[in-house]
Amino acid sequence: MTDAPPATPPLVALKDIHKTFGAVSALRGVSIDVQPGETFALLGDNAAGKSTLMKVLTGVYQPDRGSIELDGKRTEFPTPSASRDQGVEMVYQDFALADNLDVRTNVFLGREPQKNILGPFLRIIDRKKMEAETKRVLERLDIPINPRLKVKRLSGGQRQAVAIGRALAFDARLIIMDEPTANLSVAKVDKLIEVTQRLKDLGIAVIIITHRLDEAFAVADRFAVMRQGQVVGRFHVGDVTEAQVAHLISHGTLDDYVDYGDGIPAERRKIGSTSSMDVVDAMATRGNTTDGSDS
Amino acid sequence: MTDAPPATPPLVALKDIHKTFGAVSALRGVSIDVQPGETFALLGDNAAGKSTLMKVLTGVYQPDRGSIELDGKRTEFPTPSASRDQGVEMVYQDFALADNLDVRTNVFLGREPQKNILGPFLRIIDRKKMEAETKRVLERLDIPINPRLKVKRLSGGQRQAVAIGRALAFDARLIIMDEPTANLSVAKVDKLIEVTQRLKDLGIAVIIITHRLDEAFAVADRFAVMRQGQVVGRFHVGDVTEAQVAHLISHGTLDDYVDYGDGIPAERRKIGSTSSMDVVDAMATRGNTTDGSDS
Amino acid sequence: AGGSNADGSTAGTSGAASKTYNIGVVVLDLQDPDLAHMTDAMKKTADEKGVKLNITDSKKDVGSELNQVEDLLTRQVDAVIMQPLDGEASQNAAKRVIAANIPLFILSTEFAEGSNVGYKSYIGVDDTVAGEMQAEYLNKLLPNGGNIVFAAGIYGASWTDRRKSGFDKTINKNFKIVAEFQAKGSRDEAKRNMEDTLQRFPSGKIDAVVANNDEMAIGAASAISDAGRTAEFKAVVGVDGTDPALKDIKAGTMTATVRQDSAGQGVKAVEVVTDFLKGGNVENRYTLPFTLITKDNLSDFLK
Amino acid sequence: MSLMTQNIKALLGPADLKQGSAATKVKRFVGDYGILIFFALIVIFLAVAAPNFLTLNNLVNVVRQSSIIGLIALGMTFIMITAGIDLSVGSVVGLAGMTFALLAPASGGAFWLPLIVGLGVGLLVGFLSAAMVVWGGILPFLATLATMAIARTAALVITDGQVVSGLSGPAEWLGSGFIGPIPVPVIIFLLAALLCEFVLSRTKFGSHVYAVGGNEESAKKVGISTGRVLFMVYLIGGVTAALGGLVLTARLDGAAPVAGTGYELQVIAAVVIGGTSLFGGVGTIRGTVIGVLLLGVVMNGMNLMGVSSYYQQGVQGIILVLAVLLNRWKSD
Amino acid sequence: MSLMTQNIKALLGPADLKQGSAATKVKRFVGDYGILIFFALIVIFLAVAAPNFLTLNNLVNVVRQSSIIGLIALGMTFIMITAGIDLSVGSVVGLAGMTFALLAPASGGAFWLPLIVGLGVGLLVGFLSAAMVVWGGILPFLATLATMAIARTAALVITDGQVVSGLSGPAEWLGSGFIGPIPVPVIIFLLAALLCEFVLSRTKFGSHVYAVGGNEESAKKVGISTGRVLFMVYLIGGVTAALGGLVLTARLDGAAPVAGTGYELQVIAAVVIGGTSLFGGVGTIRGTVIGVLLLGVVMNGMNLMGVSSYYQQGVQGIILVLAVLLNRWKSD
Ligand SMILES: Nc1ncnc2c1ncn2[C@@H]1O[C@H](COP(=O)(O)OP(=O)(O)OP(=O)(O)O)[C@@H](O)[C@H]1O
Ligand SMILES: Nc1ncnc2c1ncn2[C@@H]1O[C@H](COP(=O)(O)OP(=O)(O)OP(=O)(O)O)[C@@H](O)[C@H]1O
Ligand SMILES: [Mg+2]
Ligand SMILES: [Mg+2]
Repeated sequence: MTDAPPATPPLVALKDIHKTFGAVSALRGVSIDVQPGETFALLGDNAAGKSTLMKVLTGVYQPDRGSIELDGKRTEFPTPSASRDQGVEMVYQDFALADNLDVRTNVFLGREPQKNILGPFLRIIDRKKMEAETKRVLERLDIPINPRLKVKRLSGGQRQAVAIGRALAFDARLIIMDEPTANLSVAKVDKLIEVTQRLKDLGIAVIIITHRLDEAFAVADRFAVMRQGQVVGRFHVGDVTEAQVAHLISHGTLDDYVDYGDGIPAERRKIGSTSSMDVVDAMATRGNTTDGSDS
Repeated sequence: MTDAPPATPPLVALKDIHKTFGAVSALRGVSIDVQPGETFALLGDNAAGKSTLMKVLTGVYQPDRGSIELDGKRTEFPTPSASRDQGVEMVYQDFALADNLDVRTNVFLGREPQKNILGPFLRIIDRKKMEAETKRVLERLDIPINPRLKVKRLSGGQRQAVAIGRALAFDARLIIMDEPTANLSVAKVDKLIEVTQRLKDLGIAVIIITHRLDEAFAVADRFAVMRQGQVVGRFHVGDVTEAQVAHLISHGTLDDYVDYGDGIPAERRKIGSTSSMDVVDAMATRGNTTDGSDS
Repeated sequence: AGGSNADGSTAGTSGAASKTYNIGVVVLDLQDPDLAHMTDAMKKTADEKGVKLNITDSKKDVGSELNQVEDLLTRQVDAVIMQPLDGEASQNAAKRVIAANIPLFILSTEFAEGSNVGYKSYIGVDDTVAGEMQAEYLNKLLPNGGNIVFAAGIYGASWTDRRKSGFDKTINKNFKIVAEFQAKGSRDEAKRNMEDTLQRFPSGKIDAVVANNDEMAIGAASAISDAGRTAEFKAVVGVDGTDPALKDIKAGTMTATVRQDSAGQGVKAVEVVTDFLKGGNVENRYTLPFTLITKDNLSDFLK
Repeated sequence: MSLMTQNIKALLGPADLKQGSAATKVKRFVGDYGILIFFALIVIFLAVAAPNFLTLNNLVNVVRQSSIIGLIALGMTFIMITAGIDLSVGSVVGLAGMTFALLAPASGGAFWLPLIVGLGVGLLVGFLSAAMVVWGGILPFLATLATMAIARTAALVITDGQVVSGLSGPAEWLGSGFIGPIPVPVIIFLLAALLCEFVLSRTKFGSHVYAVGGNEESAKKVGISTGRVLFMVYLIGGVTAALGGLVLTARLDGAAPVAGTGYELQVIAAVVIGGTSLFGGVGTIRGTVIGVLLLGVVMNGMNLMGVSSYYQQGVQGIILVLAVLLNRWKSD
Repeated sequence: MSLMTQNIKALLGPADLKQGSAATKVKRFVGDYGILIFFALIVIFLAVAAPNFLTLNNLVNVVRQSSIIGLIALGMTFIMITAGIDLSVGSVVGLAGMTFALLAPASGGAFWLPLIVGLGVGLLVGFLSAAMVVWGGILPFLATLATMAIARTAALVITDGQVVSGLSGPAEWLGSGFIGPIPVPVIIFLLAALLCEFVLSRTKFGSHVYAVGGNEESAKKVGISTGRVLFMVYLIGGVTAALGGLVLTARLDGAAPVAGTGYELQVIAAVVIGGTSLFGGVGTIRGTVIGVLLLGVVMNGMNLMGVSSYYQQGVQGIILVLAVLLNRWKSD
């Protein structure tokens, strides 16, 4: 559970981050670091604080306490633009798309390529280039979409692809993907895994948040497991099994983990037992206590 | 690829549904039927038309052509309320939550339980009951959330849980779930699979849309595969392998399917090949042609 | 009025009978009851005279006034009767008419002193006089002066400015304006402001209300009588002489108003313009008198 | 009775998670009660600075003056929570008041008839707006801009621009009467406010109003008949505006066809100060009541202090900003 | 030059997928060009029904009349696309025009100075609004309601409610002059419209305006400085309103402190008719120009046909509804 201190400073390090929303403590002293070119998986149960932590890193939220270091130097990201300027791209869980705009405009939002007209002082948006680049990025993700379609017209997977395409379209040092495969079909997931592996070859660091452990194990060098706003485990990918990680995600500790040797997590064993069936039973017996008619 | 005609009329049958949005033909003659109490998986690539088909069934969209039958009788769902009144509940891919309202209100939206005050003519919303029921449903899904929290404050998985909870909180004959596990963590997915199995025992039919074939194979009795607005295959769950289905989803036909005998779909074999790596290569060599600076 | 009718009929026989004259009219606010009254009278006279009126409304906006004038010019009317919104700001619109070589007549509101707009004649009253008459009425009624609440119309609008300045010039030094509010000519706003003002000044601290028009006087009077303080006020005086105001004078909640014969002005204007178009001579000025109405002469005006 | 206590509890603040640090608590308190605190501060200031402000007489006076804008604001709150707007309220005041004034003297003592017809006029205009919004799919801003124009035209044409004066006694009572020490307009306003608060916060329909404003598409998907909800809110808006018009007419003992001109802006301002969002989904009747009273108190205070009319608009603007700055905390 | 042709192409319709059935094509065509078609129908109707409508003189007249509302509407379009609104434009017209009129005679021939100061006043008010919206987090409706009150108060206080008259020759030229056969206000309006169209549809800033209006949070997340964008649009709104005020003053050869009262509603109506949404994210300058001309032509046509002013408002309301019904197709 301990890492050897790395020789070079980490690309990015979050130190003792705290963040509270009203009565909810979303982050309670979280530290992680990502090495240059590394693929890092951030795992954890729902509401563990994963998205919140990443939004601290991209300047969407300001931490209540704790610091951010970039290349070993302390820095601050007061706005998303500050973070993006430092080469941090993020695929947000809610996609962060502008529904009223078309695909190409969304991909290049905030980074529109420009061309000169009447000399270098009058510059206009280069829509042709935006269109061509958008097409290219999406086709290579194997999800071709007409770049002129309004985003609100797209299917769930297509929207996700646009969000991913946006992060890939620029020269980043670190790409953060928050559940990027949630709405993608099998073949698309594989393609994204390929792309992620290739990013590593290019020396671009990746943080991926996912609930699919197979995906995490397929791409990550290291990972951290969060639970209730804290990190409960840090591993190199070879050091643990999927089953152990699954146990850790749900229970926050490996102390009570029982290894059946077949790699099936303890949770899955429970399927078919009656532990949590009562909700449905209740549905069957509730009858008409709930008034279902419209006003 | 053919089903034997069932003895009882199907619970619901969609016949030759067409739906066009502007220039996009989302559905081009789709027919499916679901038997009472059956769990039916709707599979298909991104943008295949799955969500659109289900929205036709819940009255969100009106089909351009084709018909809907309920218990063998032709019917129409001009509005979602008409469909919901017939016992059709749906978990929408975008959750269909009202961000400004709290969890309990969202769960009971449109079906608020009421209690009498000053006789039966003056009825007010029974918030206590809403709260208690909400708590119960969510706890049994193993995702406890404070019922008074505004939905906009929730994490991705919590939002999804609220959407699922809403569909489960009422007496339905058919529950449609559009990628309900997209944002759920491992243990929660298992719990939902359990719940789905239990629904079957209670005789409640389920249509589940998912990109996770293991989930589909774990719960479904039958499934259909869609591609580009058409059904390209209908199967009982024992008749095909996951690998074959994955191939069908991506290619629309099994004619060119090669069985390696190990159940790994042909797609996955390609991982590591260079087929679609150029997007990332392009990223590496693009240099500064794209202006990344802010205005 | 009978005389001019006879004039009209003789002109009608002099050969130009085939031509129906089109007269453009720009009124400053047709939603004002008093002006609505005036235009009704104008229409009736026009029917009698066999001329056609095109009445437009500048909606209390100088920009819109200019637009209306331009549109009238496009319609190639034979003459324009204009009730300027403002003695200064409306001059450009008036000059537009002159430049188009169309005879211009000014109704009810005069241009600022010293301006030279080449109109054919002015038909109307001098609003300054209305203010003066209000002041004279008070001077006579309360020689020892008293405290006045002043309900102003719309600051910057010429009817307000002129009535107010006439009053200020004439009122004697014993009087003091202890409160002034802008009620925009509306009964509603005047009542609200007066209610507050009554709270501010307990019994005995105010003696009179002077309003720039009757609607505001009525609103103030209504606030006073609601508060049961009618007896304290020796004078509540407005301008216009509208029917509701006369009723209030009868009821004793108002004491006086200065009647400007709006309908009479409108009728006169149509008569003058018709005369002119038919080749008659017109004077440069037709000033109609104001009349002070109090309980004493009320019966002459009540219908 | 228990309803009353519950409403009072609701007035004291929304039930929410009450844990958290002391600082959080203070912040949440100011957020929840910001506008109330601000209102209290203004009242305290005026009590000191404005002579006669804190007399029973004047306080009754302020509430009576506010009751007309207040009545209109009640319906506007419903409409704005659905992310709509109603620009026609001012002209409904004019038209309904006009109808009332025309019928009242004729009907002698039975002033119920003109009252019902007046309210019916409001319903009719509300129906027109609703039809355009729901069936025509026209944006509320434009639909009600159109009904505003149409209602005003109707009022002008009916009376040819003339003022209608002289109501009968009972009709006048509506504007100037008292029940005990409380003026009738105030009683009408308070009863209407209580009813609206009840409907909005306690009933199914109220809950649907918020849902439609929060996310109309989601509301539709869960089976709420959004069209019906929208229809209802514009009808409510029409009726409350008409009621405001009747009270105004009764108060002034007459109706001008232009009565109510520009009220829409005052009403919207009061509603927004009370915490209702122009983008829908958020707002309460109790907030609106405070917003209305706040504007009323400020106007009254300035008059009592003898602030020149020139400056009054400017002062009002500044107060507005301050009020809203406090409300802003809430949305965090 | 190539810019011009591109703009003309843009005016002819948005580039979009052009496949689909014939019926779809017709529907899309009406959707894209609905307001244009409607405008054309009205013009044809008036050409037949209204005497003198189709004279060169009158057409020039209509455009000149529309140019002031038009100028203000340009800036309002930017603001409304960001989901904002600016209620202060009317009082900016008054205040800027007043400043211009006060300085113009004194500066003799050099009318650049008063011009610049006048525009500066607009900038200042825009800055105030922007500061409240961006730094204060106040809703645009309320922030600009406040600046509206403040600017109007300033105009009244500066001149003590008096009208300022008598501009110098060159200043007057701004309102009444011609360049060739075209009135100066028209030229100013057209140039400003072209510039705004260019900025909104071709530049990075323009693209960000749409993004902020479509989804402010997303825009922030991709690193757009939404505060800067909002600041800019309110400054633009202030300048165009001030420009409108200068032209109005020059046209009238004088300025009243109450000039421009109520313009905000006309301007917003024109912008919305032109297809801009009150909820932001949608709108074009070319649409606004058509909306402005449509309103102008309707008013002019009714005057030429001698429609009674009582009915004009009503007719306008109905036209509005019809125009918007056509626009609605678009949003499907
Ligand atoms: N803006 C916010 N306001 C209030 N609470 C918030 C906010 N954002 C997150 N939270 C709370 O913080 C906690 C962590 O949320 P977060 O979105 O980081 O979870 P997560 O690990 O990404 O979960 P998931 O896998 O479900 O997306 C949750 O309890 C959530 O309700
Ligand atoms: N409202 C709409 N307007 C225009 N096009 C639409 C609309 N809804 C869906 N489409 C188009 O219809 C096609 C099918 O979309 P749909 O959402 O049904 O796909 P899906 O099978 O659910 O995909 P995913 O798995 O990515 O969610 C897509 O090409 C999409 O762009
Ligand atoms: Mg998350
Ligand atoms: Mg889908």
